[in-house]
Amino acid sequence: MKENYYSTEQLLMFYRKMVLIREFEERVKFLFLEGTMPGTIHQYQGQEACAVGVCSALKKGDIITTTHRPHGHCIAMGMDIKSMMAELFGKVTGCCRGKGGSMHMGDIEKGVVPGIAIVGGGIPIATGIGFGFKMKNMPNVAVCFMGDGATNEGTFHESLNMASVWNLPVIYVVENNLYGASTHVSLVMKVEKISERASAYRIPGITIDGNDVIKVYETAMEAVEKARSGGGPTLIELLTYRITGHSRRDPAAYQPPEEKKKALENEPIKKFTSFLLSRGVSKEIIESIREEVKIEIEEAVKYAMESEYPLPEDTLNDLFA
Amino acid sequence: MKENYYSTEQLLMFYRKMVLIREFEERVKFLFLEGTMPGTIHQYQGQEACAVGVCSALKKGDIITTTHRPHGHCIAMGMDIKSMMAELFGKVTGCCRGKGGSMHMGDIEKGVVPGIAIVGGGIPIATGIGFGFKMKNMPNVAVCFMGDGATNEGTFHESLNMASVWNLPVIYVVENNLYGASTHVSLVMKVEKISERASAYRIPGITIDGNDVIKVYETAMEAVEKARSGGGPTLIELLTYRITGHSRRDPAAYQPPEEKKKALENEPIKKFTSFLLSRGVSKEIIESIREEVKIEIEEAVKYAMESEYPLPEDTLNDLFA
Amino acid sequence: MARLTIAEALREAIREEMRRDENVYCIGEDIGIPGGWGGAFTVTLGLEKEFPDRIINTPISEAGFFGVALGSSLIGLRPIIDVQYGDFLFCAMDQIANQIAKLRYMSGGKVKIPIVIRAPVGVTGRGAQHSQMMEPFFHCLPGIKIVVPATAYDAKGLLKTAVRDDNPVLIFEHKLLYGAKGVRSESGSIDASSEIPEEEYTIPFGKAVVRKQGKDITIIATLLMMYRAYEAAQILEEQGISVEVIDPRSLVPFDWETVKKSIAKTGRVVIVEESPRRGGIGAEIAATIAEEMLDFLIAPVRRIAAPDTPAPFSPVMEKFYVPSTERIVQTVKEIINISS
Amino acid sequence: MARLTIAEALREAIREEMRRDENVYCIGEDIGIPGGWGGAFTVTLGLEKEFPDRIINTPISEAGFFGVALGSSLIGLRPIIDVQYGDFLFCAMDQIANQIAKLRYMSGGKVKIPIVIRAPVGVTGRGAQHSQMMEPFFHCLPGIKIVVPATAYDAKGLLKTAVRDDNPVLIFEHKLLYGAKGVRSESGSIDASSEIPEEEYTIPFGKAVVRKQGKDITIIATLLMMYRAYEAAQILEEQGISVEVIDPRSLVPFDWETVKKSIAKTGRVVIVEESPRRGGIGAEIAATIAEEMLDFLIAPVRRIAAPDTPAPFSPVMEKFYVPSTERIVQTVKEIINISS
Ligand SMILES: Cc1ncc(C[n+]2csc(CCOP(=O)(O)OP(=O)(O)O)c2C)c(N)n1
Ligand SMILES: Cc1ncc(C[n+]2csc(CCOP(=O)(O)OP(=O)(O)O)c2C)c(N)n1
Ligand SMILES: [Mg+2]
Ligand SMILES: [Mg+2]
Repeated sequence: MKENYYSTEQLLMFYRKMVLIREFEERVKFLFLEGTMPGTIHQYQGQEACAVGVCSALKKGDIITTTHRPHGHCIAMGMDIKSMMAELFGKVTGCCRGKGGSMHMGDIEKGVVPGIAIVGGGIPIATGIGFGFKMKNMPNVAVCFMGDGATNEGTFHESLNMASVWNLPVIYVVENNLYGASTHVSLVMKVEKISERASAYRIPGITIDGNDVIKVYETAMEAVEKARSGGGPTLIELLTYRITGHSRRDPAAYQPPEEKKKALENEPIKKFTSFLLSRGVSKEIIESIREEVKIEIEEAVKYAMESEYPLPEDTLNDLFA
Repeated sequence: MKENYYSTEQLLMFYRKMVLIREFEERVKFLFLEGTMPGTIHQYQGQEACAVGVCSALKKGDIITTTHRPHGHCIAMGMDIKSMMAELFGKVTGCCRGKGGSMHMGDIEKGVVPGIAIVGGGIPIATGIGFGFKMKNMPNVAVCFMGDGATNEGTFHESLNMASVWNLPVIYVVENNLYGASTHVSLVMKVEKISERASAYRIPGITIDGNDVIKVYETAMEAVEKARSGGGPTLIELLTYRITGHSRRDPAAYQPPEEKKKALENEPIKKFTSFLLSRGVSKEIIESIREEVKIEIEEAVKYAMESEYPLPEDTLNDLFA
Repeated sequence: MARLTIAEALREAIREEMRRDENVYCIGEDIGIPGGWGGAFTVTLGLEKEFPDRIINTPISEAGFFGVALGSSLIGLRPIIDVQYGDFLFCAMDQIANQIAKLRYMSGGKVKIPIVIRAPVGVTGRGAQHSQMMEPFFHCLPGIKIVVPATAYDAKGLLKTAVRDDNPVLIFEHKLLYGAKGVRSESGSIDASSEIPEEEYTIPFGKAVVRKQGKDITIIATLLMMYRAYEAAQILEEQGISVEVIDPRSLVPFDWETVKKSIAKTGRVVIVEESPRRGGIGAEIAATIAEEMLDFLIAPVRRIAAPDTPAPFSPVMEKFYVPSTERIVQTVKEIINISS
Repeated sequence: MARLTIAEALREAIREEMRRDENVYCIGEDIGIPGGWGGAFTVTLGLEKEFPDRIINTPISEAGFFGVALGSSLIGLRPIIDVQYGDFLFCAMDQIANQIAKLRYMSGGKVKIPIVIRAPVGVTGRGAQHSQMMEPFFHCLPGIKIVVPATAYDAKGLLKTAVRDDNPVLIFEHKLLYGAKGVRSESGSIDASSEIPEEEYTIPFGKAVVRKQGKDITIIATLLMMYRAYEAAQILEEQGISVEVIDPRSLVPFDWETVKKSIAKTGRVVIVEESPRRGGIGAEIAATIAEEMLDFLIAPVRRIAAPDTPAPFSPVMEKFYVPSTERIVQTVKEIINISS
């Protein structure tokens, strides 16, 4: 960790984003459980360092694809949480005008392709964005977020192979949270590190602690710079943990208590808070950020709740350009 | 090569099968080009050592899947060439009663699943056969033949991963003939050896000369025995060459003359003939086998030509059991 | 007799068939993980305890495990494939449409493909990729039977028949009809539970059920739409319009006899479907009626369907998207008006 | 004016569009390999010489390269995807049906998906996995337009329109109509070539062509079936039956106006299709006519289609499978007989 190179400002920016994701998700969970919010949700608690570390390494014009679990990535890319919250409520002010919902959240203006909720479905798409950048000679990169489970889909294989053959500016980020839905990763693959799979395409594969936001940022930065300068794709595996259910009201009873406990000790915000304190950042500042964030979220909730629903007939719009 | 362990009889059996495939294919090509035979064809000339070497390592009850290029595998598994020829002519005496044609040739009684002409489509199916053998505690193995091109399909990845996780008795045989249709393998993957891909699933991967029938046989034998005794899957890459067009009347103008020439020098039957001669087998014996084979093929052609066509209304049969 | 939900009835059917025939097994994602949910809608919940080796949890590899099921069926196993949402059938589409549905035919009838595919459908608050009615995509595919059970009784009997059938059978189950419980319960659900007899039973394919007798008009509807049609029929009854409601229960094979008998009586027909109108199941039904029953019709055939768009997320739009009881009531009245 | 085959006309359209707009590119297997064939049916033959960086030869990874095309379209590229046989669309079905067709809608209209997919169809001596008519599988899918050019003139004009459309467009091309030459020529081919004007032209979607005027009966048919219908019409003409032949040219959007005008005149309609009858395009056409034109019909709507099986290989069975000119003639006569 080149932690000494970071200004307090930058560190607090990481912190703020991670907390924004966490608090957003906790608020959404509450709204969902109390029945105020429709639909289904897949949440990001515990993985905040992944989204924030990676997305902080990107520039305007870079584009990410996300999954059924998109909220964290959207926030990390700087999407407006008002429009996100409104989307979750199915309001016309939502980032997809209420057509998408939780799983399809995105905003291409902010570099986020609407969430692809078919596991593995986004991998070729991100590859194609990188392909486009290269064909158009644009100085941008594409980042493809996926889970451990997604690496067993055929699209993973096809995509990484093409990115390799065509030397595309794409970073494949695998957030290995140990589970695909209820299934532990050890039940569905034999490699020790998912990054080993990169060698089948002769691209570099790296595995790091995905709960260490600075480590994630630096690793992403390196891969991004490499890709941006024509060095081709990288596969980055981030070791992390989902400290909430897979979806909706899932109690995640398949996660052993010991494992959960350890994960909670190691969760990224707690970890980063200790680090900030050790760097001399005051508790007050940290607290104040949390408070600010909560206010911002309440505003988003208010905005969402007060927003209009689409008209029923809006169903018929937006199919064709 | 443990060539000294082989009886002349066994060696001549290899030879006979390879020549049977070669002559069958040459005859089919002629019939097709002169317009006597309908449909389209993908032929096996040049790859005979692969089918013969691998299939000779199998026992009754073992099952293979084949591809759009199935004739060689069918013959190597001992299918009746009369029923094969009849199938090519669309006759009711064909192995699929005229419903399948060249690309879907097979005979489950002989351990050949009807050819799967969707590239990569057979890989999960072979995996499932191995899965079934294991679930039913049967002492059999499944062999999945595929081309180099097929290893870029997502099904390759999904299948090898499952075979690894469940430790299935499946041998994945990649016949690397340097081309997928007109596309050279170097244009579509960066690995040097396709067998490198096995490591992404933690299964053994081997690359050998696929034009050396004895080497192929021995390698297959080892993998088969391992699988049969619970040792799990193996990926075998056989280096070979297609010395005919990809399909139909393809002149294969994309194959550089130098490459073709070298391949012809190295083709498996020529190679094995020299070996037989060096082992003291007489030219006469070799010639006589070739003659026998030709007679057998002419009988098959006669049988096929004299066989009845299905009734038009037979179209409506065989959909449901 | 016990009252079971569809999820429970399916589970019982699977359990009974697995006990009866050791070649039957289940394969899919998250179907038998201790502490998990028994698949996305609890159908296989707990079965791994009785059949530890025959409830197979797979990697997220749909094309792969559909192919595995197919391969295993070639040597006599009888897989029941579980896909978490019907929408994911597209990920395995080559295996289903090019392999499973065709292999027997291509072989000249020499292989058998005894495979059951279970897939949840229904427009239920999840947006475009988790809502599709998948029937139209398979209805036009020769080589596969299609079953659509709307009650727990039918679900059990039809699934048992499917498992015993030597051919591929696709069962579409509706998310709002499962009656899945606890953390997997579904908002907006409808009670589709039935009294399930103690004794074993199966239900043949191709036999429709007349859910309600009537004489003025025939409504054909499956799954959730059957309930809406039934509700509409009751409302209409009070207004003096006598509606016959037919639930085909299987789409392939299809019980034309029951449908024709009904139309011969009523002379009017409405097909209600949850999928987009263009190319839906209703098209085939309407077309066949137009071909074979023109002389009986006293009013044009009508289809009530979703619009030709994907499913939107927002509840407001979703409500507009899925045909409602009111829409059915209104359409029936229109038809009666123009034709009496 | 030059007389071009469909393969040549498509090639010209692609060349012109690639010259006009540098965002247009082609992607597929074996489409631009020196010494190769320009795709399975020569459509892109030689284009790699003029556009070395924009004719992209892919690995055999259909799901993958369809997704690549989609991704690239999100940043303004306009891919033309080549799939060697329509049957392989199933390998990319998730990318097509769940992603390409839905992404714009899901985004609330915020992204554009200008993608063209070109896919050969037709029952042509290759057996079940290389013969399917794929239209029914996509006709029921909202979010994608479908074009079916039967002549070189239409192929060129419709492809150019497709490339300029900001939405996904699927073009089904018939193997027996390409007029591919040399080693890629196809036995049983029909001449579908046209005089192609020097000047540029495009053809709007949703505009049918009346291939032959008539007053007794309307036949609707596309691709190869259009030629058979036309031939049947000529035979019938000689026997005193006046047949109107309509070629819709695009299925989505569909030119109901032309069809309705014709039926209003003839009162009789036959739909001919090469795909299996159940759930085919004909079902939707027949159903819509039954709903909206019942009063005009003086005979039941009839569909002539392939049976509900995969395509068999043997020429004898294949001939039985695909609707023939004779079958059309005979069916029309039956209809005329029962209704005059
Ligand atoms: C093709 C497909 N199969 C199955 C699912 C159902 N599903 C949704 S999320 C999920 C688990 C994904 O695991 P992983 O990729 O590790 O991502 P995570 O949920 O852990 O973020 C599954 C099986 C799906 N959405 N798409
Ligand atoms: C899914 C799919 N894509 C494309 C094709 C067309 N096709 C038939 S054979 C072939 C090349 C296959 O290459 P390889 O796997 O190396 O086998 P080989 O032909 O060399 O035996 C292609 C592209 C197909 N049949 N299936
Ligand atoms: Mg995971
Ligand atoms: Mg090859």
